[in-house]
Amino acid sequence: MIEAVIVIGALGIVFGVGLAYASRKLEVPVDPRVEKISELLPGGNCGACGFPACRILAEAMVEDHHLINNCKACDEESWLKICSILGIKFGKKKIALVACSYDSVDKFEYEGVKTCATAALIMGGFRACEYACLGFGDCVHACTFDAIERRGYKYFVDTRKCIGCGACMEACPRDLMRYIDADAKVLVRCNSLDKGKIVAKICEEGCIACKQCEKVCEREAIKVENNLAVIDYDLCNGCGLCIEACKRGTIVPIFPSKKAVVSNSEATRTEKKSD
Amino acid sequence: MGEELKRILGISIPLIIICVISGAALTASYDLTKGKIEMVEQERTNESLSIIFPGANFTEMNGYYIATVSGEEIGYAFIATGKGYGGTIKTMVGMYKNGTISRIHVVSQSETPGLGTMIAEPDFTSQFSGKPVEDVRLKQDGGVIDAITGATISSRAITDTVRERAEVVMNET
Amino acid sequence: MENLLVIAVGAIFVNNFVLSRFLGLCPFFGVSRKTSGAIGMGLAVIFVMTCASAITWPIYTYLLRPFNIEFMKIVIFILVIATFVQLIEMVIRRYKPDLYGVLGIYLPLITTNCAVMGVALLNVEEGYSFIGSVVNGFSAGIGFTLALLLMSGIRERLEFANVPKSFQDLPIAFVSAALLALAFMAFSGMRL
Amino acid sequence: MKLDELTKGVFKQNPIFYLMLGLCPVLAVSTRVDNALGMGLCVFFVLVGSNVIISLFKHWIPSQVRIPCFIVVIASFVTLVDLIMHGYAPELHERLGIYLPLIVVNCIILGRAEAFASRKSVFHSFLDGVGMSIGFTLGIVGIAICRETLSTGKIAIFDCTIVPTFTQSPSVMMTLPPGAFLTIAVIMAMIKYKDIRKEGR
Repeated sequence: MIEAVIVIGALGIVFGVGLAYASRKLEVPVDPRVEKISELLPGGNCGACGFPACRILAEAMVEDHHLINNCKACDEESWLKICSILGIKFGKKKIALVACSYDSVDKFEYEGVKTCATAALIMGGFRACEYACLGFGDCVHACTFDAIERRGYKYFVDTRKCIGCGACMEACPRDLMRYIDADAKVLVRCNSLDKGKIVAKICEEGCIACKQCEKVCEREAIKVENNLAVIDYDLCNGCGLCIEACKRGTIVPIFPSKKAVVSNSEATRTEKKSD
Repeated sequence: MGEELKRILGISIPLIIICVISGAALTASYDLTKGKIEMVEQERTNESLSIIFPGANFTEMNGYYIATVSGEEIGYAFIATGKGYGGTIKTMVGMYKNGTISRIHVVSQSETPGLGTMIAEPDFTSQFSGKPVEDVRLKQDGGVIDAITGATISSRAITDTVRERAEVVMNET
Repeated sequence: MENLLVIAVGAIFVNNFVLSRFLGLCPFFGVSRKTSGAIGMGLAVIFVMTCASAITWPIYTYLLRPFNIEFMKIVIFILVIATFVQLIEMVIRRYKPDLYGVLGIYLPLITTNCAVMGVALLNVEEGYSFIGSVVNGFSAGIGFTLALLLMSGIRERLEFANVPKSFQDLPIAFVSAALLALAFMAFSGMRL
Repeated sequence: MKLDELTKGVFKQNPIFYLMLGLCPVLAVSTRVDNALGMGLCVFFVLVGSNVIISLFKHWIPSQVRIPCFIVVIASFVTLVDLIMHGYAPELHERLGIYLPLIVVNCIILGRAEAFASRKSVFHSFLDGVGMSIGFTLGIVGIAICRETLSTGKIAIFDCTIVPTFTQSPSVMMTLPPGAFLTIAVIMAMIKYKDIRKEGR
């Protein structure tokens, strides 16, 4: 019964030497970070991240940092190590918020493909206001944390779940997503640069640049630049005077993100780390 | 060159050692279980042989068995294998010297459960007993065996494989 | 010398490796999100399955059977397949980087693919000749790719269907695989 | 910490329903509960054994030949199980058929070996192996119970008739491939539904 040992031993030698020799001769320069990241990833090639194998996710991650959250099976501390390898610094926690009240009337009936990206291409979108949200939820699909949800016509970002990876900002053809500090209190929910007269006609809650908010704000945190009120979040202390001053309800309070974060583990990672 | 060689050895030695260990371990365990596996195989064939010719003892010929009861040759037993609906069907067939089928017993099959598997039931296999080999055909193919409704493919498969194998054994003896 | 056509049609339609034999499901569901991915994976699988059958058959008949150590076939087959795939991946990455982009990235996935090892073992079990097993490997790969392309086509359209939240992504993929398997069952009645 | 290493394999990271690994044998063998149990036991033995051995030798195996070494270890365990089963449980061996040797390429085992055993300590890998295989066995037996009751109305191993109507008019489809895909789809959907409800949306 020694033949078995001889046969498998011989095969072992042939393959061992072959692979060793090949690993030198067929060497291909690879970004060392990719090597380290694919070590940290679970390596199960389960495909849940949308990539066929972990190595390919690692290579993609090096270029596009939004993908750090794609791996569902990756545990906490290797996730943190990957972020440090990619040099992602976690300063103040950022979140994204939808800056449109969706109240604009429609220009025409739109029956095309139900995605914002396509709707935006057809004659500047079916909404009267060309800056308005198209409401097909591309941002919802893009968000790997299900942090954006739709209530009625309006889209809301759940500040507890959003970790500010910015995937939704790319998905929105109107770039309505405002990338602001997590502890911001006030939001101007409009994105339109049209003159006040036009906005007043087509949308109930749009900003008509009446400058009331600017007058009432003691810290000059809010200014109207080309027909749209813009908040400088470093100055704003969230006193809320502008909210009452704005008669059209464009400026809205942001619900404070409660400390106890819901079960979504990805969000807890950032919460703990950035404090 | 020496350094390169060292590197290649460093990489391939562990693989070789693991291969050799696994080879040795498996040969050892194969020797242990070899006897048991043969015994199991033998048991299975004997058990199906005894169903065909109860109480006979068998001498192995190439590909079929000769059944002798108290010294006198009464018939042959052999395995017919063929492709059925779901996979291969193995049937143990007993045949008297004058060419009539004594009994058949389905050894293994993976037909559709509930439908194809009915070919192993006695009320189907008993049709074969006492039939001359030439008549072993489905009724619709001009024979005497009536197929199981809804499982014509399985029934035709088992009937044809039994007849073909029986004819082969017949002109061999 | 069995009829090659019988083997080929058998492996592609009658007992398709994925849909009726349940081999190779892990990559099947992992990669079938996009058709482009499916094509790359399909080509890689066809290539590896054909070579695997071509290599494992001689090893079995000239190495394992004479020494009657058939019980070692599991270890030796998988060792051969794993090393072969790793070598091929290195070669393609080194000499054909653009082909690597399409085909190469799926190669490490194939080592853990039940279909490749399945085809090698089935060649031995069915006792095919050398050409028979190569044809079986090749048509099994074609069958795998056929199922993969069908699946990825369906799943791409499922993205736009409004599937209930709990059925999204994978459960609905399994349901469509069930329907595909039902369709492929029609072939199994064929009398070859 | 030790305990959740064990339990994570059963619920949170159940190999079949969460990580979606090792589906080939699950769908093929879960037509009957005793087959499923047999397969679960084999996977248990192979997974635990290979996890322990691999984590023992993890620093010793160079990375260029990592996969071949792991695979030879796993294959030897599988051959061991194959031989033992052929000798001592022949008819279960017959029914498992080709899916027994295919445990080697089962995505769970190599997945766990590479992702876990080659990094963590021996005891962790042992626990993880046990947890994962229990999760796998629970999953496969669960599916087998559904499929067997639907297709034959009774569970052969405990031979208790659960749904008498199915014995007369069995839904044959459940034992065939489409049934397997459907069962796993429905179970996965239920789990996802539970998750969505739990997240309070």
